[in-house]
Amino acid sequence: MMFLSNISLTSVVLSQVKFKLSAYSGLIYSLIILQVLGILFATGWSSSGTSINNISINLNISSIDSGFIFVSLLAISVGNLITTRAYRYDDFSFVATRLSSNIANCIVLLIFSCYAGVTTYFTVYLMRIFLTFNSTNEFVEGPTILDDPMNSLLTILAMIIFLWMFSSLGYIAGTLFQNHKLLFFGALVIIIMLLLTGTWIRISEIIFVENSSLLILVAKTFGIAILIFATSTAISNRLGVRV
Amino acid sequence: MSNTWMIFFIGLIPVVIGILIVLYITKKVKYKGSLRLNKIVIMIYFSLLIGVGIVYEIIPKEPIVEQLSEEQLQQLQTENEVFEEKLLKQEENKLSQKFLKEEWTHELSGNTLTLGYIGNDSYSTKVVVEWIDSTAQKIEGKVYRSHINLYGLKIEDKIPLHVAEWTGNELVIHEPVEQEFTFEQFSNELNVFQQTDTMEIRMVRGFTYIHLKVPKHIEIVDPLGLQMY
Amino acid sequence: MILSNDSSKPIYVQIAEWLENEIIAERFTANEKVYSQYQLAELFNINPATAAKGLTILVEEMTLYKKRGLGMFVAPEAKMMILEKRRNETLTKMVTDIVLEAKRLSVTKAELIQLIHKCEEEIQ
Amino acid sequence: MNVIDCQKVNKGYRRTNALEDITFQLTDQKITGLIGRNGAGKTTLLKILAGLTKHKSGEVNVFGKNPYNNLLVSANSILVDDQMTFPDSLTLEEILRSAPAFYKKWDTQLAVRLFQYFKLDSKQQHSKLSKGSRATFNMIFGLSTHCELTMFDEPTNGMDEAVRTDFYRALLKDYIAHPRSILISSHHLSEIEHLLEDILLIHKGKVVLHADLDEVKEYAVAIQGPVADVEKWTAGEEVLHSKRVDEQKQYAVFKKNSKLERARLEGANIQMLTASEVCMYMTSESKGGIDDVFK
Repeated sequence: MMFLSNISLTSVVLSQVKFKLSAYSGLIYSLIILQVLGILFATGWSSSGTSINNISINLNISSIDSGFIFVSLLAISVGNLITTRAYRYDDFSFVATRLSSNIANCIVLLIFSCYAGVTTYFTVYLMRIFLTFNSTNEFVEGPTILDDPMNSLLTILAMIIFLWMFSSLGYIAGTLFQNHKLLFFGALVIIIMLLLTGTWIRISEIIFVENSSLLILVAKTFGIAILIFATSTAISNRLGVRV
Repeated sequence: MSNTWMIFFIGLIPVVIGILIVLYITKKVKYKGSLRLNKIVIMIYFSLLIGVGIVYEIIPKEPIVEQLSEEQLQQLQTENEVFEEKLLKQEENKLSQKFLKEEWTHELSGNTLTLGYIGNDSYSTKVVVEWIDSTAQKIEGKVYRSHINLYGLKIEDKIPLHVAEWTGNELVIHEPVEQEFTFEQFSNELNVFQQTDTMEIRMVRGFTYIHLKVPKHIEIVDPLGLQMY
Repeated sequence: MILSNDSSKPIYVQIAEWLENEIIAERFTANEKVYSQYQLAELFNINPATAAKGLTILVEEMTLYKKRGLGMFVAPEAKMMILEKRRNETLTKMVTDIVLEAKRLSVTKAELIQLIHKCEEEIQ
Repeated sequence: MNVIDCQKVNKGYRRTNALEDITFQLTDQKITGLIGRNGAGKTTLLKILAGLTKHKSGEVNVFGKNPYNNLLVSANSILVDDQMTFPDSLTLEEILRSAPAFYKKWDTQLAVRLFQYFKLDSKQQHSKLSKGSRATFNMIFGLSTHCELTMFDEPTNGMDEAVRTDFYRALLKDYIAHPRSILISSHHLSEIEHLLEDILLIHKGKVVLHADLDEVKEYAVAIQGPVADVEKWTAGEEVLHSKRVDEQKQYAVFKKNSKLERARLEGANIQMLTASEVCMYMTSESKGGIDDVFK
């Protein structure tokens, strides 16, 4: 008599997410390295000087932009990395289908983005402490989280969703590349063609620039990421394992 | 290919290089640690950052330069405009006295008054002349300076004044000695998300106004065009 | 005992023979329970199904009988039956070999029978 | 009930056909040997059954479902092979600890005991293991899942003799304690013969034979004798293999039939074959042998 274990998609995905979080925990070091790089580059990231009454006034604004850009690059890389063979095959040593594996990847990347987003946001404080002890210049009061909690939260949320979308870009590129090298280069050519026609710029303007509020931008970005992940899932459906 | 595209592609190159470098780093970080260690590092790093945030909020800080809000800057701008308008209309009694920096009188020895300026930026000084009915040689002068503000920094006190000095019949306006101030600021906001261009310098340009009450028979020589009508 | 893969006999036959040997040696006596297929499988490191086949042969030959849910038991007259069977089989095989060898050596049937008579007399 | 039901399964890579019209059924709770020479298509077949790759045409059913992207099949089957990978960031111990979340029948005790018995280092990384240790670990993992369909692809590759013996013993004991369907592929039948109930012999992507082990053993016999006699005895028979032993003698392998007794009585030297010999002759490339090369 056979006793087949029934296992629901949800529980497989949850187990996979848990497993992947442990398995990819080593990425923390890359994250730290890039955030530290971000801090180093942040000092005077946007520095402006103006002269008035023969007085030059320089204002060094240390913002999280540089950290965010570094971490965005990491997000793209990680999104790409987990589509590579070694990572993909690991899933199939355990219970997995391509659907569960993709959903789990998508969730894991979101969790990573949350962690990366929040920590990147807070690196500004590391920077503050660092500069407080290392700079003889006077400090200008800067807004803290407490000054405008809603805006701070929104910034964090926006960072998270943007990182997630970046990881989805890496993910779809990786999936395409794994699936069919030709398809990957084909897509690349199409994208470059789109870029050259200017339609793309218009589209991205509509999506990313012409927003009445940050929240709408976040919502749109979220939708795009979901769309990209869904496409990747559809593409990866025919990917073989251990071939 | 248009300029925008050139810029776009040149901008794309560092992004691609960046991705490659980061990919390289991610793959090269050979030390993956053990799961236990990684978990500890993840927790510690997170609490460290949050902790630093809290510590930063509670530690006593160096004197901090206040920053004015957009509305406050607007208000300064308006005050400046009102001042200039009234000055030009010769409504001296309605002038805001907080701009008054100096007051003096001077006995002119001849019938000419020369306006001189030492410095690079003579546009920062405006001379307004009010002709008075008098036969005396006495000139009354008042030096005003309107609000100056850069980036909303409340540092007006730090910006030195122009000094007007008499050498014989010449009124020489000295620009302050060149000085440089650097300030550090932190931003919790991401500039990339700013829907409006914030890189535009927030500035309230202030001027040094020299209000002279000059008897009508005196001729003013103004080679630099400091006088405002 | 180690079973041989290379033996011309299939494993299940070897199992059956081993059990018969045990019965002859009276390590299993009449109406005693014999090893189950799983015990045999473990003992000889073989597939339980193969062991079961060995048991089935003996059941078919009535050397063993089944009690539903309890296992296999040695039939009361098992030892006798085995000895009888062996006698027949061994002799038949030997005779065949003799006949074949005689044929090769061009010994006639009459000569062969005479030879048998002679052997018998000598032994007695 | 059939655990596996394949109907005319085809799979090709580029221009070559890896599998051609594979048709067979596997009923549950048997240890079946998937036998074939190198490149016969064993690995491809196992990968299709495990849902790792997609077949081109035909119908594959595992537990009545197409295994490709099927969660039920994935949850109840495992394929152990030397390409199995685990994340580098996890130690062997952590890998074993994360398994029960996926495999509901995971036997922690078995895993731990085997792990200790084979003296594996729990702090080690999977990719850093030697070939033999990795094979041992994979085997432990595969056995401990207690999956209803457990498949091993050349599981003993790289293991030393002692470990192999232990592995087969462990497999058998665990099978007796927890009967399930086990499919072991090997090109080395004699090593696993005693474990098997069934043999699925494939050659060049086709099923050559699917039978009971003992049937396979009795499928063919070898006969040796003077050339003329051998030719007489094998006339009209399906000769699988034949070779000249010397000037006068001929050696032939052919399908067992009723005429055999007569041949024996006629003085033929008849030899029984082992199952692995039968398989070898059935999958040999040519009627001749390696000796023909040196003629």
